[in-house]
Amino acid sequence: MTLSHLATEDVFVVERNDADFRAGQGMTKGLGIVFRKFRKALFGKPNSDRADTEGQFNVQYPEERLAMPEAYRNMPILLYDDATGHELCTSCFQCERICPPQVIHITQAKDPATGKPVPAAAKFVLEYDTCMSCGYCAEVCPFDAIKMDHDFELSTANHPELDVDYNRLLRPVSYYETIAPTMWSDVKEQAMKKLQNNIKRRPGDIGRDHGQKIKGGAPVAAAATPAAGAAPAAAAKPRGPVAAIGKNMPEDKTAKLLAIRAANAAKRGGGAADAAPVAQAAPVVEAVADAPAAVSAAPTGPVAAIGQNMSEDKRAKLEAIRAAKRAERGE
Amino acid sequence: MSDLQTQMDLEQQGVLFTTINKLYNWGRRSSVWPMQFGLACCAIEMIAAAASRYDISRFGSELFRASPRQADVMIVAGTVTKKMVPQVVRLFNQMPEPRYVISMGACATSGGPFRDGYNVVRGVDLYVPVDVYIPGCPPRPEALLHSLMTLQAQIDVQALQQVRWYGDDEGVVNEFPIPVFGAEGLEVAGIPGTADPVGGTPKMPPFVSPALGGKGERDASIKALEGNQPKPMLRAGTVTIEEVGHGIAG
Amino acid sequence: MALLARGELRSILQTQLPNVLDSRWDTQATDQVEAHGEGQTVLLDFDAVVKAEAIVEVAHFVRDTFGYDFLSNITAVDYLKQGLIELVYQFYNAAEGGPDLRVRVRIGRSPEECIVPSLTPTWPGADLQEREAYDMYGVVFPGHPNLARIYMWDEFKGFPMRKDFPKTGDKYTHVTGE
Amino acid sequence: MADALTQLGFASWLSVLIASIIKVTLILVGGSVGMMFLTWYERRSISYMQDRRGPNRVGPQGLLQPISEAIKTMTKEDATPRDADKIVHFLAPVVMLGATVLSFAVIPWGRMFPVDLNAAVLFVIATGGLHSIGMMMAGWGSNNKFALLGGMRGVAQLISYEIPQVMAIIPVVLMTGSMSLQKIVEAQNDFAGLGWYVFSPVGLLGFALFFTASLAEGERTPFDIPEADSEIIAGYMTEYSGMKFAVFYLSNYMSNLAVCFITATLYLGGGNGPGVDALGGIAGGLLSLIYFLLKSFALFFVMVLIRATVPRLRVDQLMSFAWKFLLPLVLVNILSASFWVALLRWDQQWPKLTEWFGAPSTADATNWGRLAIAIVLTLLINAGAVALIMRLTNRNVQKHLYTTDEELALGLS
Amino acid sequence: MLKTEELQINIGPQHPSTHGVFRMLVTVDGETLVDLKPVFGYLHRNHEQLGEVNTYLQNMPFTDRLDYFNSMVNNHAYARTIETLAGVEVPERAQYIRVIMDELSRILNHATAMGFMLGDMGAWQTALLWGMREREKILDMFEYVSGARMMCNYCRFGGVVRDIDDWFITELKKLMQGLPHYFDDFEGLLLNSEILLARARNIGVLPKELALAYSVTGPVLRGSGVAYDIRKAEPYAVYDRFKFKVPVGTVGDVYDRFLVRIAEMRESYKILEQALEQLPDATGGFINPKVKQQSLKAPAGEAYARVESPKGELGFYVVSDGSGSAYRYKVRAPSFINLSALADMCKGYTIADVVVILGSIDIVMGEVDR
Repeated sequence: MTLSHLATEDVFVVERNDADFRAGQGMTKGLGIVFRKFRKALFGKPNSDRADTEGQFNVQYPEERLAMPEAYRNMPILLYDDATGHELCTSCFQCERICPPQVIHITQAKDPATGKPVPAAAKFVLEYDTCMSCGYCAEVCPFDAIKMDHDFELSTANHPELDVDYNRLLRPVSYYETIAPTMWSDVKEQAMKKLQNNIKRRPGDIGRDHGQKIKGGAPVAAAATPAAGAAPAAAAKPRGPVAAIGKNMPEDKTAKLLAIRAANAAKRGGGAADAAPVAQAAPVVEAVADAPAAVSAAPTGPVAAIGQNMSEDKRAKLEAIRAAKRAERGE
Repeated sequence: MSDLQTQMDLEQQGVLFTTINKLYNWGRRSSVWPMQFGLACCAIEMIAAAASRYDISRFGSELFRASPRQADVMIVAGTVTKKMVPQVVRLFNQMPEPRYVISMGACATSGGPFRDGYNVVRGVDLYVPVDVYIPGCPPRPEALLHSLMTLQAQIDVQALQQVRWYGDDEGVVNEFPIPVFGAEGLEVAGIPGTADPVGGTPKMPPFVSPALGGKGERDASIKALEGNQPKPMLRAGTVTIEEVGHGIAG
Repeated sequence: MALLARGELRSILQTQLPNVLDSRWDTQATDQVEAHGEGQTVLLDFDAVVKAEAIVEVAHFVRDTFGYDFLSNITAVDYLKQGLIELVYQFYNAAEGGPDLRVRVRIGRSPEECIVPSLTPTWPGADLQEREAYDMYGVVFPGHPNLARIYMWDEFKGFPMRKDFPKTGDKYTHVTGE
Repeated sequence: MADALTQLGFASWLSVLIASIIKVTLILVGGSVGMMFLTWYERRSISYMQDRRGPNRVGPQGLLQPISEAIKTMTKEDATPRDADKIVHFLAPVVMLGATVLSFAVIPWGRMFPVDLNAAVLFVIATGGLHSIGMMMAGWGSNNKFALLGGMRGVAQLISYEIPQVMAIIPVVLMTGSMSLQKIVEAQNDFAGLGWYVFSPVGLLGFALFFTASLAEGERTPFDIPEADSEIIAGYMTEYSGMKFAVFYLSNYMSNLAVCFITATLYLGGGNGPGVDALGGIAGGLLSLIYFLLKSFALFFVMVLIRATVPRLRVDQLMSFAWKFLLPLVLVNILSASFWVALLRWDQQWPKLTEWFGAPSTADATNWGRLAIAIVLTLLINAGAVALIMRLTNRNVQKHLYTTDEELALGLS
Repeated sequence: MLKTEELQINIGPQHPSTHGVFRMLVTVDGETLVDLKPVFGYLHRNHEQLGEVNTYLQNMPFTDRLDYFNSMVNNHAYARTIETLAGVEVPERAQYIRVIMDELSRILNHATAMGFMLGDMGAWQTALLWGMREREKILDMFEYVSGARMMCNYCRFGGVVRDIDDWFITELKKLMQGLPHYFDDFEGLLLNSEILLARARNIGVLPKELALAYSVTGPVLRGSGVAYDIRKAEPYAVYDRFKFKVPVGTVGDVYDRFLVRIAEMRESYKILEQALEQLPDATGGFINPKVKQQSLKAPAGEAYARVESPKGELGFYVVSDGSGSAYRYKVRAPSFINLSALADMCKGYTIADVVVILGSIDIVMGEVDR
């Protein structure tokens, strides 16, 4: 066939070596290469450079982790301001519209007095189980309120838990700053300016009432009440070994089990018997002593990450158990 | 809470049971052999998890068995379509106990981005019970390793006296109904009409995860799949997105 | 053996094979767009629209006369408003390279009209694409060796890619056509 | 051992019984532990060939991995297909394992011989032949197309490769003059424990042929056709689960281990090596065991290396390789072995020659000349044969190349 | 007269070597294949229907999931189609970036595809894992620029979503230092291995004329001896500025396709070198700022644009009715159409060959079934 669109020098015929005499030399060469690779992987220096094609390439996951590039996108999260506790989201519905699989469901907050819409979201549900991690929501968000998280350790036995609500989506800005410093610094000023504008239009606690970060206008430290512990705890998720083995258990089971144990311990403790009701009653426990430390240690601290995937009441229970334990120790 | 209480009692029962349980659980958790069962995109990440960098073999799970008879875990890696789901259920039925299912990725968990399509099953848990769900599209290989660790942690808390496959068979389902192709969709034994119609939402709730105590029953608390609202026919022409952008109040 | 410009085939066919062109689209000028407004359907007329029964003849003609021997793509489009299904055949000239040559066939949507002769005997590569058009749009290709559903199962009724097929979430209704 | 027990005061029948039980236990435990180590060894080494680490989390360096697998498979549900032939399905793994364990009875561990059978070589081959029955039973009993295909492939392969395998041993038997593995090991103890058969041209070719044929017998790549998972799922094991599968797995690896042991014994001098005789006694015995295990595991490493490198052959290529390549070479090797024996042991063959040249022996340094003649002669024969047969094989390939186009044109039109 | 009985075997949809959920109804006489019927649809996830519901931009991440090895190439093809449709201009730097990503995709695709094929032959995944190693290194870089390993979602109409920076270029240069070693190792491992030759030579022969009639594209077509490469036949992006050759085979068997893929990897390497050399500075921008990505409306009309994906001709046929989403959205998937030649390629060979031939076509079910 004449190929007029191709010059002859643009084409070459692959060499098949049909006429070569074959006496196992090809196979022997292959064996030699495999043996060399074996030797290099076992005794040579491990892969450190992108140019390396030999040497151990393995990264032992739970103990060693690959560094994530800033742009890495796994699941969307929502940001709130550390200082004021105000959420950046204004429920502009941009992300809900652009989302290709339509997994974002926002309800706009309304001023209880006037009934007028307020630039804040009352409800924000994101179906993690369907999210395709395309990153469009973060891309279109004019307020930089929705960002893509780097945390991929989300496997769970509880399917409904993957419909994530506002309380579990919220992360402080400082958390996002640790995972994507340059990307945040590019937009920081503008985002914060917009946030200040929006705060002016938010009456009362609207816009910062999720996850009980703020109690009566109290400043940052209050953000450490147990229910809000979710976000800092996730931020504190150690990059090293998986912290608490309990985290890998079905969460409610862990919580219940711990509750029972705590109750039993309390019974045995005798004097601390009054701690048992605490375990059953599950009200939100006010600012726990060690929680602010968790916040300050957010990026690296070895905080128990048990609360990470839990819903609120479970977390509350857990706190109750902790309180019971402390009581047992006689603190 | 009763079973948890029993578990607590069991822990106090004595060294022998605890040791046997520990040994039994250790044996199973350390050699979870997956089935070589790739469906779509996630299967590639599953292979990547078995490849040099992530190397699932460190956990003793690199022996991907081609035959379901020898596999312990079915990693449903990818979109399950209506045409494929009978095979998935059949394969699962062929697996001997103890068996686990990891639903890898958005598609297997809920249909994922394709859930509004006419041929896509909205989650494999409508047909087989799932032990671990991994969100992500596709999840990173590390996420698969993490799910394996989650599964191992689930195995760790099991007790030989209580596992569903050695006990009395009361209420335990071993054979899951294999859906049948119909003119309008999939038909499932026990569900009246077309259980999973083409171009419609399924008429059955998902199975309860065995990790949460499910013995093969459907989750009665979920009446319909409420989260799965039909996707509106979105047209950029009718909604100008840029204009809406800046402001609710202004 | 030469490359044809866009729309050139139409005039060539008018002179050389006058009977093959679909008379319904004769009067319309090249490049005319029949748009029905926002969000509506569109029909395009860049290229030659030929009669369904003449498609094999035209395909052989472009192959033998101009060297368009590579049948790359067959697309079915459902124009619900006009009650038409259009098949777009794209040919390439493997020797010369260059852009494609499109030949169109327009047929009705009812089962009696939705029939186009198969190109599979000459271009076996059309096999799967014609089966896809049959499965998704209900176009019947006489002469195809194995015209069966390709994606959906055999028991299934209906053509899911047609515009009147219910989208997920809608109540399931029977579709016209079968 | 029985004698020692009798001396301790046991009745003779009792001492024989006790000795046998101890031996059987040792063999079973040694075989299973060896097999478990082997799986770990294979998985770790193949991992390093692929730049990864392999099982390293269960126990120190993952050494307990096989044990956890054993626990898991033992406690797994045992599924039998509904339409299977239950009895055959059940018996197949038993037959497989039984055959493998039997072969361990005669395999020497260094200088320790569980049983010194005077026809040990024959015994090993006979037990190896039983595998095909197990395979066919598994394939037939499972009532599964893939299992049946795997079983049939396996039987065809085993039967074909038994012939070159057996005939590759004949030179060794000829050179030793005995079928006892103990005698074969003793015969390789010259030159300070380095007089292994593999260093002679006859032994070298025999080693290569025997090892190749053994790869096929042990269903190792490139001959793992009966369980080719990319073609026929898991072959005859497709329908097996739980304990039965574990037994198949065990027997597979134990037979691989046996193959390595036997190859080491036949061609690599078993437990012989420098220093064994010098040490003597228990220390020498231990050293010989170490030598023996080192040789065997080095052989197994070669198996792993091959597995990591090459694709598998097709069934017809497998057959033609056995019949057209291995078999002629094996025959030639027997011929040169007989020359070798004739030259080195002419005192027994041709007394006249002994009168002229004196009585030779391989260990006798005065007979270097005769040894040299034997080496040169056999080397010439063997090398010539290899070259000729390779030339013929190559020509076959090229001839095939030029005919296929026409054949295909006919087939496709 | 002796008569053998034909046996029908069902390979798939769950089968280790069907590259996903593909089913083959195989009729064999002994081990020889008499007939093969491919069965599709086990991964039919309504890509085209969703493409008609989504807006143009929303559909971009869906194209990632077509051929999930080469999401970059899919993005490129789709973006090109919509750019043709809407008349969008693409800055030069973006064109170069796209070319770099395409060629990296080609390398990783061929490395893994041949690994899979050798895995089907029974080579215990060594070649595959070496290929996966290169793939991981390339994916790291994709992740750096796009944010995801596999589903990059990188192209936008009129450019790409994020510019490549110095880190990327340095790492790319490092990667390219290592690539020739990888090619050499890979060739040394198996190219002349006697067993591979026995398994690949004269197996699955697809003659030139038949290849054209079957509309196969990509390495399958070139392996059959037709030097047709879209990068040369209808140059897109900036491919006309690079010097590279089109490798073709002679016999059209599995071995030829194998060799063509290796040669293409080396050609891709050359293109990468030239692209890095010619890469314009960032002043021209990496995306056309005038384009309204989210509310892009294309004028009524149709467009078909194609690229040379590693598997063949990947084209998108889009009909627009003037609104913000496609009226008809059709994917011309290379591996789908290449598969139509499978039955003819396999007849007369054995079952063991079928899986190898299937591997040599290099299919991805996400693209076949869509």
